[in-house]
Amino acid sequence: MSTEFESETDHSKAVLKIEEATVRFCGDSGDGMQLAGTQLTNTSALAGNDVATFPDFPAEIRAPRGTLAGVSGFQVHFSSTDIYTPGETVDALIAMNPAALKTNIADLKSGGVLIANSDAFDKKSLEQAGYDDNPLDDETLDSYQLFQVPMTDMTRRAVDGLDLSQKEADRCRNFFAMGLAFWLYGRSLEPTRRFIDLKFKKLPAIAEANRRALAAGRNYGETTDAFVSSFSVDKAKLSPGTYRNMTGNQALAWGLMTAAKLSGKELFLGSYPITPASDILHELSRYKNFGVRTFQAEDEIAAICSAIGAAYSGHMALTTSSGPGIALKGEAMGLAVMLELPLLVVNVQRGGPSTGLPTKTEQADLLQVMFGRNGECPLPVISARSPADCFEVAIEAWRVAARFMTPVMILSDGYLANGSEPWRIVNYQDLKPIPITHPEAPTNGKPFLAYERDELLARPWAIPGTPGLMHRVGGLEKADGTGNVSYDPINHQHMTDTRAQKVANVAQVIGDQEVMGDPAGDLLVLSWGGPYGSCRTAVTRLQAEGHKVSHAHLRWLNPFPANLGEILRSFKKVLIPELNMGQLSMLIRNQFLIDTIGLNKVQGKPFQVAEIIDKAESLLP
Amino acid sequence: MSTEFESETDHSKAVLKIEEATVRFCGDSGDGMQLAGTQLTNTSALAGNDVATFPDFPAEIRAPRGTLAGVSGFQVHFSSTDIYTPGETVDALIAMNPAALKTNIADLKSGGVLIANSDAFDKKSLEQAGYDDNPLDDETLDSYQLFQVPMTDMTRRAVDGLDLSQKEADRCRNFFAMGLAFWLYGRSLEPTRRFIDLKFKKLPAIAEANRRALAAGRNYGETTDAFVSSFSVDKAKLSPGTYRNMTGNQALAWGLMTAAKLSGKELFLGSYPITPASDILHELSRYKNFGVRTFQAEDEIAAICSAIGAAYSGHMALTTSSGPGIALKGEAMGLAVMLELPLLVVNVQRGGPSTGLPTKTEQADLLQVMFGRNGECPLPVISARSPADCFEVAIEAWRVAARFMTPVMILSDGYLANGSEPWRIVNYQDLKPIPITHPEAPTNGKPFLAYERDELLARPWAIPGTPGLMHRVGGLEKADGTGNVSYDPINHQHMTDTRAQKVANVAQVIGDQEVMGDPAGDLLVLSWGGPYGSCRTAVTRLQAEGHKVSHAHLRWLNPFPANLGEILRSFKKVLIPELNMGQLSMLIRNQFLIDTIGLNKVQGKPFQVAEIIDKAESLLP
Amino acid sequence: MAPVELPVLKPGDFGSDQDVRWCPGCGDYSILAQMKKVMAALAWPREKTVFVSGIGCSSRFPYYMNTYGMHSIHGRAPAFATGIKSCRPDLHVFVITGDGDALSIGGNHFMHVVRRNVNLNIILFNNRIYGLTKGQYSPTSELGKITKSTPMGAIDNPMNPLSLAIGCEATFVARSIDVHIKHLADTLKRAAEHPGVSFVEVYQNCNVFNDGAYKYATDKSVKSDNIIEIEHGKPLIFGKNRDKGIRLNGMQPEVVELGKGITEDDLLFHDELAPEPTLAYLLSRMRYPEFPEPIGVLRCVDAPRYDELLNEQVAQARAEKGEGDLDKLFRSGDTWTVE
Amino acid sequence: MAPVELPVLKPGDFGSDQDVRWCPGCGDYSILAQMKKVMAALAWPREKTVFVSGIGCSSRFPYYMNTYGMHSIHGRAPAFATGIKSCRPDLHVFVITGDGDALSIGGNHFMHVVRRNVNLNIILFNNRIYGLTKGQYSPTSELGKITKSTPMGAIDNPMNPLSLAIGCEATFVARSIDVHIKHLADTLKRAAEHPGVSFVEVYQNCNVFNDGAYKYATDKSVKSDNIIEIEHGKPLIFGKNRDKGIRLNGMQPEVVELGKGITEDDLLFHDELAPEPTLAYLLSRMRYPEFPEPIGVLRCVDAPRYDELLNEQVAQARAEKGEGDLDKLFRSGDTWTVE
Ligand SMILES: Cc1ncc(C[n+]2csc(CCOP(=O)(O)OP(=O)(O)O)c2C)c(N)n1
Ligand SMILES: Cc1ncc(C[n+]2csc(CCOP(=O)(O)OP(=O)(O)O)c2C)c(N)n1
Ligand code: SF4
Ligand code: SF4
Ligand SMILES: [Mg+2]
Ligand SMILES: [Mg+2]
Repeated sequence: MSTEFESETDHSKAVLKIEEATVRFCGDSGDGMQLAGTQLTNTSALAGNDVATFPDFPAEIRAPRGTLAGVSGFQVHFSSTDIYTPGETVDALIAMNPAALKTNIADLKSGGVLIANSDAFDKKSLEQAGYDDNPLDDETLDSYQLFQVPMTDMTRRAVDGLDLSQKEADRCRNFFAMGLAFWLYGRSLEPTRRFIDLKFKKLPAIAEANRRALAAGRNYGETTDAFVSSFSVDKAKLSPGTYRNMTGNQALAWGLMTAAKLSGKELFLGSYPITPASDILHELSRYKNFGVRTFQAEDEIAAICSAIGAAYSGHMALTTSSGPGIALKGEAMGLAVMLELPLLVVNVQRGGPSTGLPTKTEQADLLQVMFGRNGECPLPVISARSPADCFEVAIEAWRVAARFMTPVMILSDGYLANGSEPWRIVNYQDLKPIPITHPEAPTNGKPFLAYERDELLARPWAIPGTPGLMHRVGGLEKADGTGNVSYDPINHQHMTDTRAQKVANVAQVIGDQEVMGDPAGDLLVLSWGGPYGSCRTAVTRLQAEGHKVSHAHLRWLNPFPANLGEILRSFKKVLIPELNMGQLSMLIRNQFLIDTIGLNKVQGKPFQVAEIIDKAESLLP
Repeated sequence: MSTEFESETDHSKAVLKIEEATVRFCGDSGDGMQLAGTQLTNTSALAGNDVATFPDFPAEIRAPRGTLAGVSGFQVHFSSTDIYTPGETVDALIAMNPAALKTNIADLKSGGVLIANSDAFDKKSLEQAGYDDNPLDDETLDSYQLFQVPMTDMTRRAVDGLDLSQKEADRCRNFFAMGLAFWLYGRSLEPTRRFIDLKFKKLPAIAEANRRALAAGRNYGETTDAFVSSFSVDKAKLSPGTYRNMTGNQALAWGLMTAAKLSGKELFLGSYPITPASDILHELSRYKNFGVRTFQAEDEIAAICSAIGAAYSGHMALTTSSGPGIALKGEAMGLAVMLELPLLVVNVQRGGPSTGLPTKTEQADLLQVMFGRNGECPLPVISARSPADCFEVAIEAWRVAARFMTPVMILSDGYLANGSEPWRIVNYQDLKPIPITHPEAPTNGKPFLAYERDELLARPWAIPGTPGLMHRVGGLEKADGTGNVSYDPINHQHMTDTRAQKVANVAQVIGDQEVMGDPAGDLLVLSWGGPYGSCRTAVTRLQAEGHKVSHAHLRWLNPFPANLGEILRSFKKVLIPELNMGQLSMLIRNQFLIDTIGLNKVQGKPFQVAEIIDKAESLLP
Repeated sequence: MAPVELPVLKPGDFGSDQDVRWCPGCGDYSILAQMKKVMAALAWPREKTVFVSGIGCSSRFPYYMNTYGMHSIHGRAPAFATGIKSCRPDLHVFVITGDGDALSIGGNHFMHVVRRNVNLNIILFNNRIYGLTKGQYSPTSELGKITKSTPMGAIDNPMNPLSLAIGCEATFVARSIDVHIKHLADTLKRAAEHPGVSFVEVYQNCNVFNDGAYKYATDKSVKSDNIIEIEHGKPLIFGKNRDKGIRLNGMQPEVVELGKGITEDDLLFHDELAPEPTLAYLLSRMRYPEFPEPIGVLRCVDAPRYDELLNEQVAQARAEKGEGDLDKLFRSGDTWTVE
Repeated sequence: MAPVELPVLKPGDFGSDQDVRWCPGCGDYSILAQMKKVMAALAWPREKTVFVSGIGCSSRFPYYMNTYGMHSIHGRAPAFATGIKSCRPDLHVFVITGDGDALSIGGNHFMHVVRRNVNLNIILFNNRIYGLTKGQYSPTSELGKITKSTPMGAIDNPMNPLSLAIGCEATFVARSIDVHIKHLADTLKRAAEHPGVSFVEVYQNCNVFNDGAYKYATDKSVKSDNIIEIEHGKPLIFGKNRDKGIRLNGMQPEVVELGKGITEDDLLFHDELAPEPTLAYLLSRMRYPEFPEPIGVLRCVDAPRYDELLNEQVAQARAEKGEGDLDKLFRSGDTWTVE
C-alpha cells in the first residue's frame, strides 16, 4: 500500500486570502455528503476558524437514487471572524449529480465556484432531475465559475488495483470531493486521514481507497489547469480555550448530563423516536455509565408519563419530542403542572402543521407549548439560540425546574438540532452546582405538608422511600398546604393564582434582558431561538452602517425578563423575525400592547441575513 | 288506592305576587334532588314562566351518604320577565340534610325561605356535616325564615299502608319536598303526577306512594300554621310559540341532528365518555332511527380519528369531549386541518388544569383550542351562550365546517351543558338548508384536483365510491392544487397562508358583531360563552341606571367579526369577564392592541350578576 | 449498627386520613380491606411502597393507602409506574386500574408493561362498566349490554383481560373476586411477591351501575358450579360436591362428571409453571356459562425483568467504562485549542 | 338498465402517478406489487377501495395505489378505518401499517379494532425496526438487538403480533413473507375476502436498517427447515424433504421426524376453522430457532362484525320507530305554548 504524503501547504498556485467562506456539498443521500461536510467542518475548526454548519436532509424516506427528493446537502461556513450562522448564499457548491445541482444552485452566489461531477450528468440522471438539456453544456450556469470534474472516473482510477467492486470504488467519491475542497481552501488532509484510519480500522482496503481518493482530489486541484488559485482563511480570534464542534442535539444531551451531575441526580429520559429529536435519545442512551437511563416508550404519552414517574421517584426526568409528539403530551404536561414536579420537556420543532415537513425547521410550536393544555396551566419556556447554546440552556432549564418544582419546556428546532458550531469546552468544576434538597420526616410532630411553599412558591420534593413523608399526589385540584383533593371554589382560585405566580417568579432568577447596541433607538430587533444568528449578524451590519438598531434575543419566553417592557418601549419600532406567522409577536403584543412588526416565514428554512436587513431597512428612518 | 284530587288553586292563605324566584333543592346524591328540580322547572315553564336551571353535582364519585362531598343540588330560576341566568342568590332553599344545609346556606339571600328536613338533623348527620351543634336549634340561621319540616316522618305516614320498605318509603321524600315547594309557588301538581304515572307505570305501589308524598307536601304547606303565605309568579311575556325545556347538552345533540338533516347527511359521532360531555354521546346514541351512528371509541384519539375517517367517507362527523380529552385530540386535529375535511369538535369545558374539577364549570380552554396543535394550525372556533343556544350553534358550526371544508371547534361548558332553559321549538322546514355538493368525475379529461379552491378557498369534498376521483390525502404538506406531497419551501408558505386565509374568510359569512346598547360609550362589556346571561343582566341593569354601558357577546372566537375592532374602539373602556385568567383578553389585546380590563374568576362557578355590576361600576365615570 | 426493631404494622396502619368515597356497597371496599391486610402481612415499610392509578372509581384507591401514591391520568398508570420502577427498583410499585382505565384508553400501556415484564403489580378492578362517568359500557361489558351509551345494546365483542395479558406473555396472571376475601388476599399477596409483572383481574361489583354482574360467581347457590378454583399441580375439579371436572379433548376443554369411569387422573392438571403460556391461554378462554370460570393463579413463571435489566446495563456500563467523567467526555474526539 | 360492461383492470391500473420512494431493495416493493395483483384479481372497482395507513416507510403505501387513500398519523390508522367502515360498509378498507405503527404507538387501536371485528384488512409490514426514523428498535425487535436507541442491546421482550391478535380473538390471522410472492398474494387475497377483521403479518426486509432479519425464513438453503406452510385440514409437515412434522405433546408442540414409526396421522392437523382460538395461539407461539415458524392462515372464523351490527341497529331502529322526524322529536315530552 502506498499513500502519498506530499507537504500539503506546498501550493504551486496563487492563494487569495479571504475572510470567510460558505461551502456546500450536495449529492444523493447515498453519496456521503454529510460526512464530507463534517470533515470540512472539523478540519476548518482545527485550523482555527470559527465554523457553523447546517445539514439539509431529504424527507425522511429514501428516495430512489438520483431523484430530486433524494438530494442531501451539508453546508459549512468558516471564517476568520466571529460568525453566527452557517452562511446563506454559498461561495462554493460541490454538486455530485444533476438532481443536487438543480435543488441547490439557487443558493450559490453569482460568481461563486461550482464544482460538478460531470460523470454523473448522463441522460438518465438529467431526466430524473428534470433537465431537458445538460446544464453543464449550455449557458445556464454562465454566471458561476463552473468546474466540470469527472469525479467518478478519477476516483475509480485512484483506487485502481485495490480489488474493490465498482460500487465500493464509487463510494469513495466523496473523499475525492473533500480532497478537492480541502485544496481549494488550503486545508490539511491530516484530520481526515486520522478519521479514515479510525473509522475503517477493520477494512484496510476501503481505508486505503478513501485515503487515495482524498489525495487524488487534492492533487486534482493542485495540478490541473482548471483551477488557477485557491483561498486561505485566517484563524479566527476566538476566546482562548479548547474547542470542539457540537450539534444542537448533542449539546443538549451533554448539557442535560451535566445538569444531572451538577444536581447530584441521575438522569431518566422517557422518549419516543421522532425526527428531528431522535438523536437526543440516541446520544443519551450511550451514556449509561453516567447513570443515564433511557426508556424508549411505546408512544409519546407513555414517554412523558414515565418521566413524570421518574420525577416523582426523585430522579432528574426528561422527555424529548417534536411537534406532533408534543401535541400528544399535552394532557400529561397538565398533570405535571398540577403535581408540581420538576420535569424537562424538550421540543425540537419541525415544519408543521400535522406531519408537515418533518425534516425541515420551523418555530411554530411556541403557542402550542404555551397553551396546548386544558385549563389555566402555565409553565416556564426556554429556548436555545444556537447549537452550542443548547448546552447552557439544558442546565438553566433544569436549574429552574428543580428550584421551582415545575415542568420546564425547552424549545430547540431542526436547524439548531442538526446544525453545529464550535463549543468552548467547559471545566466541570467551574460550573455552578444545582442544589437540591429532599425533605426528611418532620421531627416536630407536625404533619408533612406536600404543598407547603417556600418564598418563591416552590413546594418540597419529598421522595418515596423517605419514612414519614408518605403522601399522595394527583390531577384533581388540591387543597393548599396539604395537597389533599379539594373542590373548594376559593381554594381553586388560590391554587390557580399560585401556580401562575410561581411561574412568574421565575423572572426573579433569570436576570435582566440584555440588549446588543444602544438601550434606545429607532428599531429593536427582538428574536428568539434559531434566528439569533441571522438577527445578530444583520443588526451588527446595520449598526456598522450607523443605524440606530439594537438586538435583543430572548432566552426565556415564559416568563419574560422583568425589564423587557422597558426595553421595548425605548425603541420607536420593534421588529420580530420568526419562523412562524407571528407567535412571539402575539405574546408581546398581549403583554405590552406594543405594535410589533413581524417578519414571518414558514418555508422550512432559516432566515437569510439579507432578509432581516431588508426588512429592518424598510423600517428605518 | 286513593289519590287526593283537591283543587290545587284553592289557597286558603295569602298569596304574594312576586316577579321572579330562585329555588334550590339540595340533599344527598341519593335524595333525588335533580328530579325535584327538574319537576319544578317543567311545572313552572308549563305555567308560563321563563325558567333557567343549574344543577350542581357532587364530584364524580359518590361519597358516603350524608357527607359534604355527597351533596347534590339543583337550582331553578323562574320569572314573569325574561331571564338570562339560573339565578344567583337563592330565595328559597330546601335542604334535606345537614350536609346540604352546610354547603348551600351561603347562597341563600338574607331573609330567604329555608325549609329543612328536621328529621335528618340527628347527631350522626350533624357530625358528618361538621356541625358541633344543631344549627336549627341555635341562632345560626336567624337571618332566614326557617321552616323545620319533619319530612321523613310525614312522608312515611303519607305512604303508610302501601307495603313499602322503609327505604322505599324514604325515597319518596323528594316528592314531599316538591309538593311543599309547589304549594309555596302556587304550582300545579298535575304535570308531576303525569310524570309519576309514566315513570312508575310498572311499579304501581311506588307510583301511588310518590303521588301521596307529593300531595302530603302540598297539604303540609296549605294546612300547617308554619307558612302564612305563598307566592305567585305571573306568566312571562315570551315570544309566542311552543316551548320545551332543554339542557345545553341536549340542545347541542338536537342541533347536530338537525344540521345533519339540513345538509342531507347522516351523523357519525366518535366519542369517549368524559364529564361533562358524556350526555351528548348518550343523547345521540338514542337516535339511530335518525341515521345517527355513535361509536364509543377506546380513547379520545380513536374517537376523533374515527370521526375524521367518517368525514373522509362523506358523513357529517363529530367528536365530543372535555378539556383533558381535547388535549389528547390535538395531533389529530392538526391532521384534520391539513386534510381540510369538515369536522366538528365539541369541547364541553370543565375546571382545569389536568383532571382539575371535573364537575365544575370553567372557560379556560379557549387558548388550548386556538393553539393546542403543532405548527401553524388555525381553525374556526364558535361558542354557545346559553343552554338553548347550543342548538343554533351546532347548526351554524356545521354550516361553516361544510362550507369551508375545515374542522370547527364548538365550545360549551359544564354550566351550559347541564343547565337548562326554555327553547322555542322551531319548525324544521323554517330552517335554512345547508347545501353540500360532492364533485363527480370530471368529464373534460382534466385531472381531478383535490386541493383546487373556490372563491372562499374551500377545496372540493370528493368521497370514496366516486369513480374517477380517487385521490390520497395525508398529513405531509401538500402541493397546491394536486394535494400531492410537497417539500417545496414556497409552496409550504403558500399553503400555510392559504389555510390561515381560509379561516379568516369565515368572517365573511358570520355577519357583523351586534351590540346591545349604544354603539359607543364609557364601557363595553365583552363576553363569550356561559357568562352571556350574567353579563346581559348586569348591563341591562346598568343601562337602566343610566350608565353608558353596552354589551357585546361574541359567538365566534375565531375569526372575530369584521367590525369588532371598530366597536371596541368606540368605547372608552372594555371589560372582559371570563371564567379563566384572561384568555379572550389575550386574543383581543393581541389583535386590537386595546388595553382590555379583565374580570377573571376560576372558582368552578358562573359569575354572579353583582360581580359584574360591581366591577363595571368601578370602571364607570 | 444495631439491628433496628421495626414496628409491626397492622392493616389499619395502611389506611390514610382521607375519607373513603365509594358508594356504599361497592366492591372496591373489600379489595381495599384485603390489600391493607396483605400489606401488613408483607411487612414492607410503608415508605417503600407506591400505589399508582389512573382515573376511575377504582383509581381513587391510592388516596386511601398510607403509602406513597399517585392518582395520575386516565389509562396511563402503567407508564408512570414504569418510570418509577426503572429508576427505583427498591420500591414496591402497585398499579390500580379499572376495566376502562386499563383496557380501553390504557390498553397500549397495559400491553407494553406486561410484555416488558416490568416488576409491577397490576390489580384490575373489573366491574364491566364505567363507574366514575356513570354507567357507559366498558371493553369487558357483554355483547348486547344496554348502557347509557348503548341504548340498543353493545355490539363490541368484549375483551378477555386474561387472554390479552397472556397474549402479551404476562409472567404472572391471576383472577379473584371482591367478595371471596380469603382467596383475594392470597392472590394479591402472591402477586405482590412475584418477581416480574403480576396481573390480577378482580371481579368487582359496581352496585350502582352494574349490580349483580358477577352474581353467577358470587351467589352462594350457584357459584361452585360457575367458578373453579385452580391450583398448581392439582386437577381441575369444581361443583358443589366437587363432582365435576375439566378434561382436555384435543385442544378443547370439556366439562365432565367424575365417577362413571372418569377419575381425577383423566382431568386436566393445572401447571402454573408451564413455560409456554398455551395452557394459561386455554384456561383464560373458559367463560361462563359454557364453563366454570377459573379463579386463582393461571400462570407464574420467571423471566427477565425490564427494570432490572435496565439497571444492570447501567451497572455494567459503569463496570466496563468506569463512572462517567464529563471532563473526559468533553475532550474526547476532535478538539482544538485557541491560545 | 342494461348491464354495464366493466373494464377489466390490470395490476398496473392500481398504481398511482406518484414515484415510489422506498429504498432500492426494500421488501415493501414486493408487497406493493402483490397487492396490485390481488386488487386486479378481486376486480373490485378502484373507487370502492380505500387504503388507510399511519406513519412509517410502509405507511407511504396508499400514495402508490390508485384508489382512495389516507396517510394519517402515527399509529392511528385502525381508528380512521373504523370510522370509514362504520359509515360506509360498501367500501373495502385496508389498513397498511408497520411494526412500530401498529404495535408501539398504535397498539391500543390495533387491539380494539381486532376485538371489535371491524371488517377491515390489516396488513402489517414487520421489518422489526423503525425504518422511517432511521433505525431504532421496534416492539418486534429481538432481545439484545443493538440499534441507535439500544447501544447495549434491547431489553424489552419482543411482542408476537400473531399471539397478540389471537389474544384479542382476531377472526382471521395469517402470516406471509415479502419475497414468497405467490404465498403472499394468496394470503392477501384470502385476507381481503374474509368477512370481518383480517390480520396479516408480512415478514418484510428492511435492507437499510435491519438487513437479513428474515434470512432464516427466506434463504433458499435453510428456509424449508425454518418455516412451515400450514394448510387447513393438513398435517404440519416441513423440511426440505418434507420429512419433519409437528406433533402435540399434551399442550406442547414438538418437532418430530417422519418415518421411524411416526406417520402423518400422528402429527398435529391444522384447523383454521377451530371456533376456539387456542390452536391458533399455540401455532403463533412456534418461533425460530426452536420451531419452524408457521406461514399461512392460522385462523379464519366467522363472527359478527362491528360495522355490520352498527348499521343493522340503524336499520332496526328505523324499522321499529320509523325514520326520525325532527318536528315530532322537538314536540315530544313536556312542552307548553305561549300564545
Ligand atoms: C382523558 C380522559 N378521558 C376520559 C375521562 C373520563 N373518565 C374517567 S374514569 C373513566 C372510565 C372509568 O371506568 P373504569 O376504568 O372501568 O373505572 P371504574 O370507575 O369502573 O372503577 C372515564 C371515561 C378522563 N378522566 N380523562
Ligand atoms: C406522533 C408521532 N410520533 C413519532 C413519529 C415518528 N415516527 C414516524 S414513523 C415511526 C416508526 C416507524 O416504524 P414502523 O412503524 O415499524 O414503520 P417502518 O418505517 O419500519 O415501515 C416513528 C417513530 C411520528 N411521525 N409521529
Ligand atoms: S359507581 Fe360503582 S364502582 Fe363506582 S364507587 Fe359506586 S359502586 Fe363502586
Ligand atoms: S428504510 Fe428500510 S423499510 Fe424503509 S424504505 Fe428503506 S429499506 Fe424499506
Ligand atoms: Mg369499570
Ligand atoms: Mg418497521
